[in-house]
Amino acid sequence: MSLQYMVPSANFKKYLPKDYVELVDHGPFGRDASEVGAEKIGTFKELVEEHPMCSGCWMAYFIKVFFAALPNPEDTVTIGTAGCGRLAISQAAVPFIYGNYGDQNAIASGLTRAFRLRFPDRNKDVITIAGDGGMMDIGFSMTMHAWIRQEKFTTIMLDNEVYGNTGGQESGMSMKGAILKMSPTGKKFDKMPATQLAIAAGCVYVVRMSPTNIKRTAKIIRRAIFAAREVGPTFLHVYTSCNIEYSIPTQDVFQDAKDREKDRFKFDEYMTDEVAALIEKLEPKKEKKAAN
Amino acid sequence: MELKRYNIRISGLGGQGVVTSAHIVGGAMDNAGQFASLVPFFGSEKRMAPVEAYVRASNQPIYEVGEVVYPDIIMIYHPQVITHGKSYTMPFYTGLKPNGVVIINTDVNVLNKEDKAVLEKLNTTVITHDCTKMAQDIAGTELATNMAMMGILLGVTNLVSMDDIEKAVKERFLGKSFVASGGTASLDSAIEKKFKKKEALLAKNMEVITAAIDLVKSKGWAR
Amino acid sequence: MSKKVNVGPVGYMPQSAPSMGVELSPEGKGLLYGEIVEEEVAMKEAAKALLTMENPTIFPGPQVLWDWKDDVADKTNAILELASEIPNCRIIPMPDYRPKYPKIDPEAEINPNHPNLTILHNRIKACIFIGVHCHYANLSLRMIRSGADCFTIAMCAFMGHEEAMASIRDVHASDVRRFKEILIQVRNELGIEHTPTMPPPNPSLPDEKWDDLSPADYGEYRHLIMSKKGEHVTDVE
Amino acid sequence: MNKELHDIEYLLKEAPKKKHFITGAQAMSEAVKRASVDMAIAYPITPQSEVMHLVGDLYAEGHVTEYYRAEEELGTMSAVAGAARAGVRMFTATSGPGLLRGLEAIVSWPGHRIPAVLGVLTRVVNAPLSIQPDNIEMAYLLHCGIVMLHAENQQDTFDMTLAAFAITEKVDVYIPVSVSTEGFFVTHAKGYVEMPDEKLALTKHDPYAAPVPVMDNEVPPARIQRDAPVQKSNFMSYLIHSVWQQEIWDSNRRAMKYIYQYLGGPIEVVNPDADVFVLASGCAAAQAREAQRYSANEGLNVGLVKVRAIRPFPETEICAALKNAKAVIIPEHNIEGWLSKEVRAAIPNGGIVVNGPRVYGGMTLPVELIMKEIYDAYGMESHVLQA
Repeated sequence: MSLQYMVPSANFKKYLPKDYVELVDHGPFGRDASEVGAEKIGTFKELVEEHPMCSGCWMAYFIKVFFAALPNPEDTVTIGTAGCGRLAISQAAVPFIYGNYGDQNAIASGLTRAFRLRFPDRNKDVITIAGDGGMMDIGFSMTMHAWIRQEKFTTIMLDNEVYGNTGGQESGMSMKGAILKMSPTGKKFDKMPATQLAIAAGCVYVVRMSPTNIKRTAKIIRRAIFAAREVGPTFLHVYTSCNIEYSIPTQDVFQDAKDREKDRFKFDEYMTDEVAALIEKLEPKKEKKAAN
Repeated sequence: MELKRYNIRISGLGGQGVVTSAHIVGGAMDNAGQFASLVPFFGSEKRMAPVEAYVRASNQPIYEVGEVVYPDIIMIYHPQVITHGKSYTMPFYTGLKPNGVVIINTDVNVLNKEDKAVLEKLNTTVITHDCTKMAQDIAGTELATNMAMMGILLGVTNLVSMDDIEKAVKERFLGKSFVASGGTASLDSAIEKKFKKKEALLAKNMEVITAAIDLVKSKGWAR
Repeated sequence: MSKKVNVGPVGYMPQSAPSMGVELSPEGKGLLYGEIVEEEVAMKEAAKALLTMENPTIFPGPQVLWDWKDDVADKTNAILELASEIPNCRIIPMPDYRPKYPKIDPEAEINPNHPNLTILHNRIKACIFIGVHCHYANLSLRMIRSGADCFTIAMCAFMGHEEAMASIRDVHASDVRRFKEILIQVRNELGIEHTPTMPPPNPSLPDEKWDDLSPADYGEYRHLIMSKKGEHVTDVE
Repeated sequence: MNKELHDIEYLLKEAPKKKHFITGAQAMSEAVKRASVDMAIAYPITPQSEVMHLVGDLYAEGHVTEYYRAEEELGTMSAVAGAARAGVRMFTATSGPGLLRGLEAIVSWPGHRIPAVLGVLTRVVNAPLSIQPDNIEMAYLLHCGIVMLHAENQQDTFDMTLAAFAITEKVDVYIPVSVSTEGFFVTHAKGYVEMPDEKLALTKHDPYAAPVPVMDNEVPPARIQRDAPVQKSNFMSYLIHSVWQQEIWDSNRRAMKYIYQYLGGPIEVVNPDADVFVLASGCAAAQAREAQRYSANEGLNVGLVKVRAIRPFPETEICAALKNAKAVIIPEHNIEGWLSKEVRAAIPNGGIVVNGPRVYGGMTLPVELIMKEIYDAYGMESHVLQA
């Protein structure tokens, strides 16, 4: 009963900062998505609140939605790597592993197998959530091989098309022609086809999206997690712009995300038949939490 | 107890059973309650390619590991090791210690003037005998050459009894786990096919070994 | 007696106690100033520090703050009993180990990434670490010795801590109670009058009213948490 | 698999044992077989070391619960770190270039408080590529905080590997332990190993007896980041990374008492009253042992110091052992002489250290080379060894 590790000991409840008490009393732990789902953000104690990311950051927004969408936050471990995302992810009330550069999917492979070994009858959700550099450049072989090995966890790539945290260098996911640090005359080759690679490597559920629609975004995240529990590796390729390196005025960040949704981040959902059947089973009506 | 130690280097060609005979020497020492350590050669194992194996035999536990760089005894299973330089160690007597023994499978003179001078200076006992012929004569196959060579070695060192040797030969051919290279393992099975029955193989091998030991006795080569 | 490990501040770059030759005490023994002593000796000196130094504080860690194991209830009872016997005692928890943005409230918690924020802000001169995982306890104890003049006491469920001025190992609820008894005895010897009093609750901000909270409460940031289809908010920052 | 579980002291000391004639690689995997290992992750470095495919066989037989072949060593070592954080007992082994490829992950294990056992079967790492034995790779591990044991022979390999599992999980240690031995000379050669029956095994890993919270969502706090990205800020002290590093080396130091308890101490001294010593670790210690015996036969007062633990480095013990030495000969299987440097820096009279003999690039270390240094130390004329 892992929720227990979230419950303050009776004697010390009054000595804990309110913050921690509220996480259980008003937070999403042990509660149903209908009460504390992503669409209800603002009405319950969130897993991540204050964070050191830039003002108006679309990635920070997505990370808030991501944590609100978790079906089982008390049994979830997130794994990230160097990059902007971890600044907010590390502030969440969910265990977070910050390993070495780009090693998130290798760590997750070990972690997932160890969980399945230790807790064969329980769902422990492992989610890697890292940037385009960590997933597709430095961590590429570990990302791909975890998929090829059919490791059952969810991979989320926060694609801002640039190395944001290190100051705006070209990444494999930058657009061809983009003028960035380390591509002073424009990037010479195309953006890597991440979702195609994922499908080729055997991911059973792959979505490319710009997360403009909270409800849909939350649903996709949950589908990816459920499919990883039962079927195989899942991958979400999410547009999370860098308003600093791409000089997007804060007020235009949302519009930019919508524009991307019309071109290179057009919503695209791929699933195997097995996943389709699973989703059919889990979502008989509108967005209903799976029985654990 | 006085320390007795023979560090032996065996040079031969792939297919001559160099590694197999090293294993049997080791096994015989073990059976005699003595000590031996083997270092299998780690490299290409092809027919007629150079092969080297190293055996240390002693009446006390052996600590050192690795190739035998400074041998007391050098065994040359094929004259081409010397005449054609088919050896990992060139010249063949490299590292030989003073008062050592060199056993060469040949009945012709394969040593040149310089070789002889070096060996003389080291006070080396050089034993030459055509073991291939001996193998053919007794076992009917040159594949038993290694048994003849080993017989000479065991006769010269005189560290084990016939029973110990026979047991070791049995273990090698009838099983009990050992690590063999792919090459030697397939060679063993080739010999087995030739003899059809393992028992026959064993008997013939033992005959060759006995003959070789008798030869050592008759020639007074024993140390 | 020699003091290998003494109250700080020892300065910019502390030398670790183990590197100064301090070793963990064997079972049944304690550590006092880095020397292996009878547990009672260490407990007495620790009690004296808690009774005579300013702002004695107990820092309970995650292992006693949450109800994850059967023995937590008894242990927390014992800790509160102990706290009630220390005049002017406070309880400031160490609820987690991550570096916490933007900054901790030093009156509400202590964080291993910068423990001296809490020690110095509250002028704590004697403290107990209990229920903190050993790795983080060691980091905190050493940083406190580096930058503050605080007598540190480790009550450890495992092998104790070289870095603390007083270290008790294999601590169960019964050991906390034994320490309490020794503390009362020392208090009486020192002639300090005291009626058991519970430390004040956590002074962190009052509860938010979750029942009537709505996105409107988020003001100009509301679009970031609640976007509606077709909505495009321009009047921000 | 149903096994009779015992603590490490029983397994190493009291349990009835049988003698086996096995290779060093087999010795390591036989230790894994008796260590109740939950999971092992492999990457092929065969033929240099067949340890990880032997461990694969253990998995097939049920001695190890989970096992897979990873993409390469960085993936292997990272996954080991992931699994260990989830609270399982981990093992992997590698060699030379594999070790260096995984090094980024390996050197972060101590800081991440990863209790795992790493077999290091040494081989050449310098270009050009070679599969020959050479232990220069151990020099790359010296400064990362990992506990380093160095096995002389097959028996050491077995004992140290088994003990490593106990040491790495001690609450006051909880950093990885590496067991190194020379590739080929030990891994491929057979030696006698006394082992308890394979029905006996080490008590299971208790992930909650740990100095850090295991990341399994069963233990508070929820907001864990065992491996905080630390930088100076108003919410992190300047000191945090420094004291963290200190904690790793303190943990390394604390391993020493267990090395005494389980392995008889970090060094072994033969003939402590000698005036000339041969000091060595790994299979060079076997050659040194032989040289000591030859010397004794020749009436020379030569001693042996075998170093079992490279980290924590037994500085005090070595100083004491060499207190009255006139010369210390340090044979090594690498060109740099990392052990010589360590010893020279540790003892007050570093000048008595004889540099070498050293062999590298796969060459054998003949006892005769050590003997030559011994004769030199006594000012004796040595037999000229022919080339």
